[in-house]
Amino acid sequence: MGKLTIGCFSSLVGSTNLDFAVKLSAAAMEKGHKVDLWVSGNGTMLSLTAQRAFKDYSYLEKTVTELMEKGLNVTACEACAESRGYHEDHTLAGVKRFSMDWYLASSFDADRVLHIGGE
Amino acid sequence: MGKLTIGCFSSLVGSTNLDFAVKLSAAAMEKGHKVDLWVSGNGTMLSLTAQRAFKDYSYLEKTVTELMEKGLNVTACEACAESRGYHEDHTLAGVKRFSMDWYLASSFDADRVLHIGGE
Amino acid sequence: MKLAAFVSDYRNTVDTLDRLKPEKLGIILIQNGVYHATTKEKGNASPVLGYSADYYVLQEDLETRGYTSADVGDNIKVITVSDVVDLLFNDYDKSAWL
Amino acid sequence: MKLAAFVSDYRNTVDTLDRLKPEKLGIILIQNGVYHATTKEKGNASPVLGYSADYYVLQEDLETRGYTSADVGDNIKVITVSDVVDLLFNDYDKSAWL
Amino acid sequence: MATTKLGFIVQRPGVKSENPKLALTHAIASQSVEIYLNDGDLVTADIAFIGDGVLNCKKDQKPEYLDMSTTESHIKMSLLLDLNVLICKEDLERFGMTEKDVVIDAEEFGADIEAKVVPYEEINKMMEDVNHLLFF
Amino acid sequence: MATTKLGFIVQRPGVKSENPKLALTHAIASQSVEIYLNDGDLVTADIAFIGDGVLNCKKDQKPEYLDMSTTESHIKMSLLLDLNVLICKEDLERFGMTEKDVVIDAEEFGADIEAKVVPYEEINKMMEDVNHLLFF
Repeated sequence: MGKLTIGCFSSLVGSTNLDFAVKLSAAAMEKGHKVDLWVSGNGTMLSLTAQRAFKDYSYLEKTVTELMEKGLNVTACEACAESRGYHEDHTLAGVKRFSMDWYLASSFDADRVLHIGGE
Repeated sequence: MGKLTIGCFSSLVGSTNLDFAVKLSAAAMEKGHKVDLWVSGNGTMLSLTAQRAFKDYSYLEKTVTELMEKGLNVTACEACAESRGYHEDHTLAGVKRFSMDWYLASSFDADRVLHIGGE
Repeated sequence: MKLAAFVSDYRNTVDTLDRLKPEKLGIILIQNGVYHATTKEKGNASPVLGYSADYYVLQEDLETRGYTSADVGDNIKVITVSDVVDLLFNDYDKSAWL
Repeated sequence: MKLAAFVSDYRNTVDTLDRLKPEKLGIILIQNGVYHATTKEKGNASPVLGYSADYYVLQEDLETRGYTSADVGDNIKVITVSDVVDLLFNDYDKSAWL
Repeated sequence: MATTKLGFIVQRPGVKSENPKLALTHAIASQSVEIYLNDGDLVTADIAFIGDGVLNCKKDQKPEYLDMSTTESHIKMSLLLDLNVLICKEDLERFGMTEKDVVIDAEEFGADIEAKVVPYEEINKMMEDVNHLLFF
Repeated sequence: MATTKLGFIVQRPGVKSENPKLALTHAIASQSVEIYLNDGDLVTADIAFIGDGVLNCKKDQKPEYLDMSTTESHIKMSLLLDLNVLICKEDLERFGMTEKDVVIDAEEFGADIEAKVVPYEEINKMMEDVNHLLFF
């Protein structure tokens, strides 16, 4: 079994890139792979707690919490989060916040890296 | 002098559409126009308080606060904000939160509407 | 109608400009739309400059990207945000952000 | 290299696919990229289908948009997210999200 | 007693981007705007799908994968609320699609009106006729 | 003692989108990654600008209008930190640009190396050579 590092830079609500990143994480974990998920840029939106579920918007808080209980490693870019006003005290339990070098360190021993950047 | 209603749906950090919307608001107010600014979608990011100013990211909190003191009317889409985890208690002082009909009501007596939607 | 169309990207994902047929059309190049004014590809000007329209480009968005008004053709008017307000109120009655 | 390229938009703003010359190329159509698999324009298939590559399309993104595997040509393999994991680990060594 | 007419123009495909859905939810909000207005004042919303935007009108969209409402259901809701929904005929033809491929009615919800597949010329007329345009 | 090589490929113009700048800040983070690694282990970052991405390399970008750092200054910082910065020659030529139009050195910061304008073929070699690709 291998290690997959996913970086996602797009927002939770407004784009479905994060939905895909989370689904891919779940599918990889189900096959026994270890998964690190780095969220940066607008993707740091995933790290905010107390998002409200509405039928018109993406909602991943519950899924991500369950996946973290099963071992998914989620880290948000601290500067990207702070610049948006997402502070430590509103961060979803279990999500870590580090500098960008965390993503590179995760890639160091990853077998595969999927970087969802563009746009 | 007229009334300009601006709707902006793009995020503060990650796109410069909101920067433009705020600059346009300031320029219109300087000419004596009344300006309503509606933020929806990822644009609701403008309504979050305590954003940190870094040189790598857009930062509008100070400018918007000053413009609101001069009469700029800023309203965020409540559902768009809530779905993202932006709640009342983290809202920038002076920014209102209403349903989408507020935007349409603002357009009712606007002389001009600039809707910054796409993407 | 008199329509002010804002082009804010270099690669447009919509072909709406092709269909708009207002009595008067203004095309305002802002943000990454300014590249249509500054940049030729293989010697050819951007097709966005090929409409029957009055053209404007935002000075600060030019300079932010490393260009000046000298990089822009005479057929494109270099304007400020303050000018955008006047265009919206005085010269056009509707606007379209494409 | 063996490269898996993800196409997630219908109107691509980059021409990177034209330049990539890996030993083996897989193109995975997801999100709005699935329209390349389902939709012809003026009777012509999307140019994105014209590369020398193995093609995949994500079933759930098809169905979310009102299509089924029946709307997709035989040269495109309909896959699940679970299959994407296997493609990444077993068939390709690098990936590119365009 | 005055009426302000808004034209919502959807130019892009949805799902990946929330913009087309926001166009529909904002247009639907024209039905509740009276609380802000004087008696008899109105805001109307016409909706037109042009270019790649017509792909939002495809029938049989499945909500379950993203666990989110579809643009199809929002178009039906718009019809139920008697909004004028226009779909560009030339763009459907460009994609080899016909009326059969797109959402036309919302009978199951009890809607009285249907979406109209019309030549672009009619959408152009709507754009001339409204007070303000909102491009999505 | 192992080295993992990352290739950062910038395909789009910046400013309006923060993505090219995030490419550079992430690449620069390769200089501080050791705190997470064992002694002697390394992560290297090569940066290539291709397609419209080369527009990020235009000289004389002014930061004052948006009150934000420019991609120009981030490229200079990358050079100061000895990162390998490649700019696609064919794409510059396509836009009628030459080495004179783009950021090549960061002498004023004391950088020892320069950005290299190279044929796409060399960027392709870099892409083959690295362990993982990150497209922006």
